[in-house]
Amino acid sequence: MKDIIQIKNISFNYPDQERLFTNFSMNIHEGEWTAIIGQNGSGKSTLARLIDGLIVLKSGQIVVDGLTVNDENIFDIRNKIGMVFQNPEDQFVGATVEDDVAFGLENRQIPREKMQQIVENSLKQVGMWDFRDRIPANLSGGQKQRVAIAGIIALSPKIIILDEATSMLDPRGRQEILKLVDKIKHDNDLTVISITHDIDEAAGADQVIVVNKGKVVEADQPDKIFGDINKLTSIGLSAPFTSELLSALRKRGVDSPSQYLNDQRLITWIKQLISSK
Amino acid sequence: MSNFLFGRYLPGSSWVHQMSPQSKLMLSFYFVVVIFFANNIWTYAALSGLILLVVLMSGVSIGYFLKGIRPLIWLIVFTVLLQILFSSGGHVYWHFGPFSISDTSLINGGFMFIRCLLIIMISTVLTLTTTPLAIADGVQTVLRPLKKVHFPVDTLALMLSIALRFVPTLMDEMETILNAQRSRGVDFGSGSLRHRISAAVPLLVPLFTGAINHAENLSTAMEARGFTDSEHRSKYRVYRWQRKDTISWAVFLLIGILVLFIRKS
Amino acid sequence: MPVKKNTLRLNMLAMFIAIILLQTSIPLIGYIPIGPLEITIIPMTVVVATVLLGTVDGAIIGGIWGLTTFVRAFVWPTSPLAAIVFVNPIISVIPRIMIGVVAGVTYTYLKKHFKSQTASISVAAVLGSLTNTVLVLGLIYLFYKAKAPQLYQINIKELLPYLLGVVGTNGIPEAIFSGIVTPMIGVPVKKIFDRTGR
Amino acid sequence: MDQTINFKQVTHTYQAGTPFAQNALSQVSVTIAGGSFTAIIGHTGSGKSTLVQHINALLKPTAGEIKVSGRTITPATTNKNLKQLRKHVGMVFQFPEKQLFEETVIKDIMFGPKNYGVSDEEARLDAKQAMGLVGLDGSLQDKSPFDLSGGQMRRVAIAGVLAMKPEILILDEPTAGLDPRGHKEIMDLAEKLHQQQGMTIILVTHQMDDVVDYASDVIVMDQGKVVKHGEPKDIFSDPEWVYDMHLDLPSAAEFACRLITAGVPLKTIPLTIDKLADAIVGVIQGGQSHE
Repeated sequence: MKDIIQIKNISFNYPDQERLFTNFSMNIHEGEWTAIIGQNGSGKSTLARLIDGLIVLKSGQIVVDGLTVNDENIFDIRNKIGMVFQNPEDQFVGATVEDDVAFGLENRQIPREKMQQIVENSLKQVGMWDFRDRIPANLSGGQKQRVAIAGIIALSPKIIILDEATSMLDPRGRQEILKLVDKIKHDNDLTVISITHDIDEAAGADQVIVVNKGKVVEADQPDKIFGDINKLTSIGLSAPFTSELLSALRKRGVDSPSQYLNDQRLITWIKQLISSK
Repeated sequence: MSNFLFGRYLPGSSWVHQMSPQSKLMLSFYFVVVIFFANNIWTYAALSGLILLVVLMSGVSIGYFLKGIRPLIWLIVFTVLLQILFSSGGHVYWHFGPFSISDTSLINGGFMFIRCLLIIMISTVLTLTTTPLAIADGVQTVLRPLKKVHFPVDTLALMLSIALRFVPTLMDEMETILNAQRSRGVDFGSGSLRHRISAAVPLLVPLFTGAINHAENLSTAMEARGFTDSEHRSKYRVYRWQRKDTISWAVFLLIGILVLFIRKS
Repeated sequence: MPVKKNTLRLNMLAMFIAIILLQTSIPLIGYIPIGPLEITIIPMTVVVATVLLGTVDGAIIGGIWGLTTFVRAFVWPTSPLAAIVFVNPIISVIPRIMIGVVAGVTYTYLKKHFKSQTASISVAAVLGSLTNTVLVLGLIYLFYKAKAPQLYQINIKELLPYLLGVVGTNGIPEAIFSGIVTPMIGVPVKKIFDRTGR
Repeated sequence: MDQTINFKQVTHTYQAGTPFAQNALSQVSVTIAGGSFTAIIGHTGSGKSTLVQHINALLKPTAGEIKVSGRTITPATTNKNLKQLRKHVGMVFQFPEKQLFEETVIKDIMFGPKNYGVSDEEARLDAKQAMGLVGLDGSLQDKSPFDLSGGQMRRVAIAGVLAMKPEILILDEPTAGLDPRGHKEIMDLAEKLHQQQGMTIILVTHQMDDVVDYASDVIVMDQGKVVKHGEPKDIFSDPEWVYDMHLDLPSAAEFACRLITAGVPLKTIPLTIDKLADAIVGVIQGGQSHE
């Protein structure tokens, strides 16, 4: 599989602060959903900003879809990447829903007639067309994140980065947004990078990268990572629900597998266990 | 608390609603200027007639206007009283120190009253039928010619639109901060003057730091969406000049000329 | 985060404009009424903006406050005084702009020569606040000394002592409180601001 | 003092008498027992926050009355003399770190006690004690709160409320935006305050797992009304109803429902992982004994 993003030996720190990344490397596969997890302060969000060229790298190299992140390529790279940030309030630039979706198009000097088509199409994809003349004050957090996603679809990127995009939403809103991004990923053949500490979300990813103190602790499929509860808690994360349940069963003398099972496989396993007894 | 000048817009599709914001803005300004030239009963009658027509065309009930004026009534009364007591000339009925009441001053007081009413009415029509955003866009259109002298009209417009967009956000935050500090025992609006002014600190520091965070995050989000500078962008929201604008201008100009003819010279 | 300076500046100005709009509309954070008078705390906002963003931007924020005052004098005056005085755009706008200019120049100078940021902000705030008062007073005197104002055909000359008295009695406590309270706001806020600039 | 909170026919209308009037609470009657750990749940806009803001009179009822710590709040209650009540009822808002403003951590924590007329030394002692409670290192006391990490700032804010020694503590989504470790620390703190200091805890939350892990009582709100009040097991016993309220089930209960749908014969719906594991083991062993 092609690596759409390659991060090679990067180092970075904010002025007057400890080194955040030292010789950090990782790759993101094209067309996959990659979850980057780690506790607050582990540098996850900085990573997203480095990839989009919003912060300048000190050393090392980041390549996005064949282009090296530097001043020259910055706009081409931002055309390829759409970012959804944590605080729904702080990415709503426009005065109304449709103005906000148009913001990125205006920056690229798209003619007005074409903009109107794109705005309508994007808002319909996220189910917010009926809300087009609402002001942000009258929208819920989840609705604002939908608008942010519409603003991204409007620019037809290849990669979507969710920078803790669901952490300020209630559980319902969180699920809805993830479902929406999943649909959009499939409809438009996108690569998704989700920076999160929601373990149950990460458990559904194709690839999981665990970051702690500026280092990649592990990069693998969820199956290989989420079985070990102790390792996850030792770096401030929690384990997925299914791993917790397996561990609780193990404590009760049930001979259970040590690898990670997702919901469906766990249900199948429990059914087998019962019928075999 | 959220019901102040920003909550005033009443959605609708009347003649006035449909006019372009730039002409509403310019006509309101023009109207205020014309009021300055009014100086007798006929000129005031003409202008009052015009404003009545505008109110009718706005589809907003007269009661709503009167409700809006109510909180200002003492101010108007005070201004009218000043006018009566301090204007000089004519037949003096009563005087005491610098104060006097004369026939001229009474008439002037009456005109004063109508004048205040007219100004409040026209500005109320403007804000009831035009969203703050549209007003900001109107300002941008009106200032457009200044682009020739490199005045950053588009930057100003974007700034204004972001400011308006964030007013409700900051207001919500302020309410939360207010409640949080109240819960910590701050008594706002009472106590000594020193106490009341110091009470601004636990409100304003969080309000400002919050605003700074918004500005920073918003900047990141804007650049991630390809923003570089405000002067090289296409525009999604455009208000076109319409026949309604042309007709309105014609009527206003006509009344303006009429006022110049019938005013007492 | 080192986002481009111009983007950050645009948004900082926008936020301060939003704050000014809030302060002119909500008494609790904008005006403190004391009897028939009121002390406005908006000059403090202008001074804080100046300390953070510099003299030019401080003047812009001041100017925006002035424009708001001017428009509101017609539409929704906060006091009878405003309805009479601030309908003159020169009186409503120029002194406000000058708050930023004077506070900015003072702060820039003091910052270079003195260590204490608290003191620098305090002096800048007192001078900024006084500038506002003195200029409003001076301009009222200048405009209304000779002729009646256009809008209200009143002989303001008679009113002059009253007007000057009101503005003066407001102005002195305003300046004193500005000097005390502005650093309490400005110092922590500047700290946060400097971090965003990195 | 008796910490029981009693709502009697409380109605609250925002912007009453204007075209924008909105009924946020309608005729709510509910009693929150003193010394309880009560969770208030309900979807966004159901009136949770409006309800709790009545407890320390930040909002006053449009009709009805609230009895708290021997005080009665009615529509006629004036803003005067509310200080004592607010001292009794500590309130931690969502993202409380946004309310910090002082030069140093210790000064910020002392702010509340000092507003209640406590002397400087005493306020300092209370503040230090509160820092210990929330697990903030003493060495942080002279730092600017703005130099701390997000999680630490939140604990400073909570310490600022605890320093006033409230008997009732209201927490409005205290863990929003925290990572799993931070989340657990804050919730454990709430439990500690409840158990060791006998504080009445009122938790407004969307996290159903926290409800079953920590709360003894649950109030469910919908459209400005209390629609259910009981122990967690009563609330979550009817999954259909929970979904109708636009709420979720605790993870264990949700998984149990899926097991039942898949044909695993669980008799009850367990609310915690341990209970679920017990139930599964029970089914396995039950199966064994029948064969």
